[in-house]
Amino acid sequence: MTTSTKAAPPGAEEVGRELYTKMTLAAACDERLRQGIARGEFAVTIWPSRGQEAIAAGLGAALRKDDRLVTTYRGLHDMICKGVPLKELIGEVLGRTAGASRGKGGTMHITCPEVGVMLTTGIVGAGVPVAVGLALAARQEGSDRVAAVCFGDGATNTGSFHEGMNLASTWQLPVIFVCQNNLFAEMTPIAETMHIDKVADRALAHAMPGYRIDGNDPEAVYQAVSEASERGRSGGGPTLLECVTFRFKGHYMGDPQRYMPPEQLSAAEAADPIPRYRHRLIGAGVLTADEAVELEQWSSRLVQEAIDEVLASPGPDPSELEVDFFADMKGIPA
Amino acid sequence: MTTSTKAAPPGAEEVGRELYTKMTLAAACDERLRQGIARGEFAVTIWPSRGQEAIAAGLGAALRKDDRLVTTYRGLHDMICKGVPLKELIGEVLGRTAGASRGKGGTMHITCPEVGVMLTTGIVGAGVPVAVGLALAARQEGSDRVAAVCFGDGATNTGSFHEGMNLASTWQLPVIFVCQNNLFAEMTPIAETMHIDKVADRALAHAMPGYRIDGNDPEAVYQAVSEASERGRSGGGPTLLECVTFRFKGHYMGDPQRYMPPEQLSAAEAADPIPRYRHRLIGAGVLTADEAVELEQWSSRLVQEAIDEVLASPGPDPSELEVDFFADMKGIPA
Amino acid sequence: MTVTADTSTMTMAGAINEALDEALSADPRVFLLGEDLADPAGGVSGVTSGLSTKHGRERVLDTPISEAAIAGAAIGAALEGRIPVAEIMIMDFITIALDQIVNIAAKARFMSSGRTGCPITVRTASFGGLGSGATHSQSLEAWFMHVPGIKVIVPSTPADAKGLLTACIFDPDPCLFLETVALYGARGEVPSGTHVVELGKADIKRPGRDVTIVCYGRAVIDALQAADQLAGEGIEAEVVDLRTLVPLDVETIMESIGRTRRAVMAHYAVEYAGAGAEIAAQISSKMFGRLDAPVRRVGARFRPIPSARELEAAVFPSTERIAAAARETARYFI
Amino acid sequence: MTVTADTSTMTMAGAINEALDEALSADPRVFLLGEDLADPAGGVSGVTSGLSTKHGRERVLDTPISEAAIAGAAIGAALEGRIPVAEIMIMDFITIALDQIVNIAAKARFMSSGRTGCPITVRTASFGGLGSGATHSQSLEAWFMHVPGIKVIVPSTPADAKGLLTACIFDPDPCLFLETVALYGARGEVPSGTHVVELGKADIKRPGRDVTIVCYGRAVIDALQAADQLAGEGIEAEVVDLRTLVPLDVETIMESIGRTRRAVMAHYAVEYAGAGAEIAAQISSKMFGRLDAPVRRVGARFRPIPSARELEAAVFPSTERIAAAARETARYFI
Ligand SMILES: Cc1ncc(C[n+]2csc(CCOP(=O)(O)OP(=O)(O)O)c2C)c(N)n1
Ligand SMILES: Cc1ncc(C[n+]2csc(CCOP(=O)(O)OP(=O)(O)O)c2C)c(N)n1
Ligand SMILES: [Mg+2]
Ligand SMILES: [Mg+2]
Repeated sequence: MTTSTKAAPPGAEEVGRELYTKMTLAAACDERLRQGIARGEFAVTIWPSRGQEAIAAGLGAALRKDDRLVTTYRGLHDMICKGVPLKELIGEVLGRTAGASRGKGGTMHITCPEVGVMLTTGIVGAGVPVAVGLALAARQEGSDRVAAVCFGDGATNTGSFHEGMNLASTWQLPVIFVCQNNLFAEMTPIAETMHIDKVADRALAHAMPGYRIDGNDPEAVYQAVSEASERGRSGGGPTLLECVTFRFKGHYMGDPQRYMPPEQLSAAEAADPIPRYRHRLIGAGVLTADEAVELEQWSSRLVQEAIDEVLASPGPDPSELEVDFFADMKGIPA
Repeated sequence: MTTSTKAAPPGAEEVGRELYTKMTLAAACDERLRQGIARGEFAVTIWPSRGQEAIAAGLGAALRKDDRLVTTYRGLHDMICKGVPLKELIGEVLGRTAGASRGKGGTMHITCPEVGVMLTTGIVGAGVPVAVGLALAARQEGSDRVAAVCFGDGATNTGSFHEGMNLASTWQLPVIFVCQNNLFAEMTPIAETMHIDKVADRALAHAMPGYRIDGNDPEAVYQAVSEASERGRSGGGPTLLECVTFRFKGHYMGDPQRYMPPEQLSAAEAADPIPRYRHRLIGAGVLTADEAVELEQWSSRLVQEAIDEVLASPGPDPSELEVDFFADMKGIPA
Repeated sequence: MTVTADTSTMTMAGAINEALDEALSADPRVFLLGEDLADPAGGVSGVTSGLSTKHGRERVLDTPISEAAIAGAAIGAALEGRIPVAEIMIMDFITIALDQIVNIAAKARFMSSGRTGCPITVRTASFGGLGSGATHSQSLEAWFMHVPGIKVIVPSTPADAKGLLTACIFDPDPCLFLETVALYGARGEVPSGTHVVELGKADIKRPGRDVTIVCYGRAVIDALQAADQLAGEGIEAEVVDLRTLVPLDVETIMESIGRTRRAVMAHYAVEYAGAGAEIAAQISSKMFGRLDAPVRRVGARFRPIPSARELEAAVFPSTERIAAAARETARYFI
Repeated sequence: MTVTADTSTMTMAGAINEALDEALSADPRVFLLGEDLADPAGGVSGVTSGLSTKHGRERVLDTPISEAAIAGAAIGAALEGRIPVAEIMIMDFITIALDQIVNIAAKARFMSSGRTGCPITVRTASFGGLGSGATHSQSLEAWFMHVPGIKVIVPSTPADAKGLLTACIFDPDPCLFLETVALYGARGEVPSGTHVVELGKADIKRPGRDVTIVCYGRAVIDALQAADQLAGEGIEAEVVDLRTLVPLDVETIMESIGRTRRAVMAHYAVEYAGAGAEIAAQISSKMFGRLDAPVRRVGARFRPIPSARELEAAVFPSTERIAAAARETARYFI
C-alpha cells in the first residue's frame, strides 16, 4: 500500500470552513445554471442538486484527491466538491469546447480523471459496478486509495446496485457506496418503490456495514466518509452510507413538482442545510456573518467567471466527431 | 379471493407418505436418466437434482395444484413433485414428441401450465421477476393462489433476484422465493461468491420475512412452505426460504467434481435426505421397511414406463418449426 | 381497418394516451406498468397522464427503477393471459430488460410449443435529438429484429401510433413499440374510437414515380420534407413508411421499387448493421437486375450520440441528407 | 505479424488458453475475471485451465453470477488503465451485461473526449449446436456491430484465435471476442510465442475464381467444406474469413468479389438483420452493376433455436446449405 498523500487532518475549524465553502460553491453553481436556463440564456437542462450539498461537501472534504468518484446526472455538486474545475463542468453542461469532454459527453457524462472523477452516468445504478472495478484497480496497483460512488434512493432498486454491492463485499474492496436519499425517484416517492424503512439495511444482504446518517449535516457526512475510507484503506472492505436529504427543485430544472406534498417541501426547505450549517458555524465562532456573506459572493463570482470563460470558448466543431472515438480508425465505418 | 380448491390438510401420516413418495419418484427419475446417459442410451445432458429431493417434495406437497411454479435446469425434481407427468418431462429431456414442448424447449425450458409449471429457465436468476408477474396476475384475477420460484444459492447474486424480491415486497405479492442452497454454483463454492453467512438474510434488504431451514428435511420444508403460502394467500406478502441442501452428482451429469472436497461430499452423502426420511418414517410407524422398498420399486417402474412411452414416440419433424412460433406468420421471415 | 370515420386532431402523445385509455376500457386484462406512469406525474413525458386517475392504480402501476423486473412482471402476468403494457422509459435502458424480453418473452410460445403465449407490449421511446447524449439517444430496434419471436413497431404519425399500439396490445405475441419523443408533439388527424392498424402493412405516405424512400419513425417526417424539396426539382419521390419491421411488408416495398427502380433507405438508428441493412440487402437481391441505381442508406453516423447540439445534428440524418441521397439515386446513371 | 515461425498443433481452446497465458505473463496489468475461471475448474469448458495456478488467484478472478458486475468491474479497472479480460460464459447471458458494455465501455473514450479509454476484452462463447436450446445457443454479434465504439471479433481457427485474442487484449479499445464452443476441439497449427493478428484484416482461407463466400466463425469451416464439394463440380469458391466485423476489411471483400463477381454471405447467427445484412448491403451497393448474381445469404432460420437435435440442425446453416447457395450463385444467369 502506498501511504496517504494527504496532510494530517485539518482542525475542526478548517474543516468547517472547507465544508461550508464547498456547499456554497455547489449551491451557487446550481443556482446560476437554473437562473440561466429560466431566463433562456442556456438552452439545456440540468437535474438540480440544490438541497443535497452537505453530502457532496462532506464527501469531497473527507476524500483524498487521488480517491475516485463515480456520480450521476444529479452530481454536479459532487463533482464540484471533489475538485472538478468549474469551467470544465459548466462548459460540459453548456456544450462548449471548454467543457470536460468538449461537449461530446454532456451533463450526464462528465469525466475528470485529474481529480478522480472517473465516470458520470445517466443510467440509474450503472455506476455502482464500475466503482467496484476502480477499487479493484487500486488494490491491484497496491494503492490505498478508495472509490466512492454516489447514487439516489431509487438506484438501490436496480440489479446493478446489488450486483456491485455483493461483488465489493465478496472481494472486500475499498468502495464507499453513498446513497443520497432524497426520498423521491423522479416523480415517485420512496414508499412506492421499496418496502424497507432504511436504505442502509440493504447492506445486510451483502454483510456490509451500512449506516443511515443525516445527509443535511456536512460534518456527519464527513465523519462517516472518513471512517468508511479508513476502513477501506486498511483492507476492511466496503461501506454503505445512506445520507438522508432532499432535492428542493424537483427532478429536473422546471419540474412543476405536482407530485410533491407542499408540506413536505416546505418542511424540507426549512431544514435547508446551507443556512443551517452557516448558523452553526457562526454560533461556534468558526465564521462571522460577514465572512459567510463574503464566501457566498466569492462563490457566485467564481461561477460567473467560469460561465464567462465557457461562453467565450467556441462551440464544438463537427471535426470533433473524427477524434477520440477509436484510437485507431482504420476499418471503422464513417 | 376464490377459496382453496384443496381438501383439508391431510394428517401427518398421509403427508409423510406423500413426501416420501415424491422424493423417491424424483430420485428414481434422476437416477434412471443418469444411468441412461452414462450407458450411452441417451445423448443428452442433465443437471442432476439428486440430494435435493426433500425441498421439491415439501414444496410440491404444500402447494395447491393451481399454485404456480417457476424452476430451473436443475428443477426436474421440482416439476415431478408439482405433478408434471413423467412422460412429458422425460420426453422433453430426451427431445421426443412426447415431451412437454415436443422437443422444442429442451430440459432447461419445460412448461406444464396444467399443473402450474409456467416457466423453467436456463438463465440463472431470470425466473425470479417472472414469478412476481405470476403472482400479480393471481391478485388481478382475485385468486388466492401463490407463485413459488426455485433457484440456487448462486442465483441470489444476480440483479434479477434482487429486482424481483424488491418488487414482490413493494407490491406485497404472494410469492414464495425458494432458494435451494446446495453450497455450490457450478464449480465455485458459495464462500467465494458472497460474504454473507445466510442467504436468508438477503430478505432483509427488502423487508421480507426470510428463513433458513433444513432443506434435507421434507417436513421442515413442507411446514415452511405451508406458512409462506398462508401468508401469501391472506395478503401478507412474499417470503424467502433458504433451504440448505447438497447436490451429490455435481453441476452436470458427468461432472468430475475436481473442485469438491471429498470430506464435504461424503459428509453430505451421509446425510442423504432419502434414507434419512425413510428411517424416520419407519421409526414413526408411518411406513414399514417393506412398504418403503415397494414404493421405491413402484417409482422406478413408473419412470421406466414413461421412458418406454417416450422412446416409442417419434422424434420431432422439421415441420414443428412452422408452428407455435408467432400466432400469425404473415410477414414473418422464413 | 378503422371502424369509425370520426377523427379529431391531436398530438402523437395524445394519440398514444387515447390508445392506452381505450384498451384499458375495452378489456379488464389490460394493465400498464412502468416508472412514474401514475398521476400526477402521468409519465415523464405525460403520455400516460390521467390514466391512473380514470382506471385506478391497480391498472396503472408505478414501479421501482427495475427494468428487468418490469419486463419480468409483465411476462409473468402475460403467461397467465393478462395483457400487460410495460414501459421502459428510454430505449437505452432496455439493455437492462433484455434478458427477460429476448430470452423469455420472445421465445415463450416456441419453447413451450404453444402452451403459453406472451402477449406483452413493451412501449419504449427514443430520446434522440434532445441533446441528452450518448446514453439517452439510441434507437436499437435492429437488435429486436434480429431476435425471432418479437414484433417491432415504429409509428410516425399520431393516427398510426394509435392504430398500431392498439394492434400491439391485443396481439397474441410480444411487441416492441418504439415511440419517438421528438414526434410526441406532432399533430395529426386521429380516428376516434377503436382504431386498429394491422401489423405488417407499410403505408405509402406519398406517392411518386422516380425514387422510393423506404423509412420509418422520425425519418418519415424528413423524407416527406425531402420529397417536397425534390418535387421542386422535378423529382417525384415515393415515401414508404414501413411502420412495422417485424412483420415486414416486403410486397409493398418491392412493388414500389418495381415501379421506381430506385431506392433509398432512411432511419435515425445507426446506419451500420441497422434495420436498413436488412432491408437494403433484401431490395438488392430481390430486385437484382431491375434497379437503376444502388440502394443508398441514410442513418445515424457510426458514433456515440454527442450531447452538444451542433455535434448531435451532425450525427443524425436530416431532411437534407435524405434529400441528397434521394437526388443522387434519382439522377444515378450507370 | 507473427514474430516467430515455430508452430505447434493444438485445439482452439488450447490456443485461447495460450493467448491468455502469454498475455498474463507479458503484462502485469492483464487479469481475467468471470465465473468458474480459476482452477481446478479452469472454466466450464476448461479454456482457462491452469491459469490461476500459474498466475495466481489475484490475476484470475472467480466471480459471482453477476454479469453486470463482471462487466462493470472490468470497465472500472480499465478506466484506470488495467487490462481486464472478462468472460461472459455463454453469449445469451450477455444480455445482462449489455448496459455496461454498450452504454459505458463502448462510449467511454468518446464521451470523455479521450480522457479515459476502456481497454476491456469481453470473451464470450456461442454454444449453438449442442442441443442446449433457445437460451444457450444464440450468436448476437450483430447487436455489437450496431453499437459504435466496440470492436467485434470472431475467430475460426486456433491460430487466428490466438492471434486475434492477443490483439484484442492489447487493443486500447473495448473488444468483444466471440468464441464458438463447437470449434473448441478443432485442431490446427498455432505459432508459438507472441502471435498477433491485426484486427480488421480478413483472411482468404481458400482462393477461387467463381464465387466468393464471405463468412466468419463456424461458417468458415462449412464454407471450406462446401468449397471442396463444389470443386468436384467444377466451381471454384473463394472463402473470405472476415475474422473481425468491426473493423471490417471492406477492401479484401470487394477485391475478391471484383474478381468473382458473385457473392454468398454465411454465418451461424440468425440471417434476418444479422451481420450478413450489413455486408450484403455494402456489397450490393459498392459493386452495383458489377455483380453477375444477387448476393445470397445463409444464416440461421428466423426461429428460436430448438433443443432437439433434428430441429436444431434444421435451423442452423450447414455445409449443404452453403454449398447450395454458392452453387446457385455461381450458376446464376440473368
Ligand atoms: C436504468 C434507468 N431507469 C430509468 C431512468 C430514468 N430516471 C432518471 S433519474 C430517475 C430517478 C432516479 O432516482 P434516484 O436514484 O433516487 O436519484 P435522484 O434522481 O433522486 O437523485 C429515473 C427513473 C434512468 N436514467 N435509468
Ligand atoms: C445469468 C447466467 N449466468 C451464468 C450461467 C451459467 N450457469 C448455469 S448454472 C450456474 C450455477 C448456478 O448456481 P446456483 O444458482 O447455486 O444453482 P445450482 O446449479 O447450484 O442449482 C451457472 C453459473 C447461467 N445459466 N446464467
Ligand atoms: Mg432520489
Ligand atoms: Mg447452487
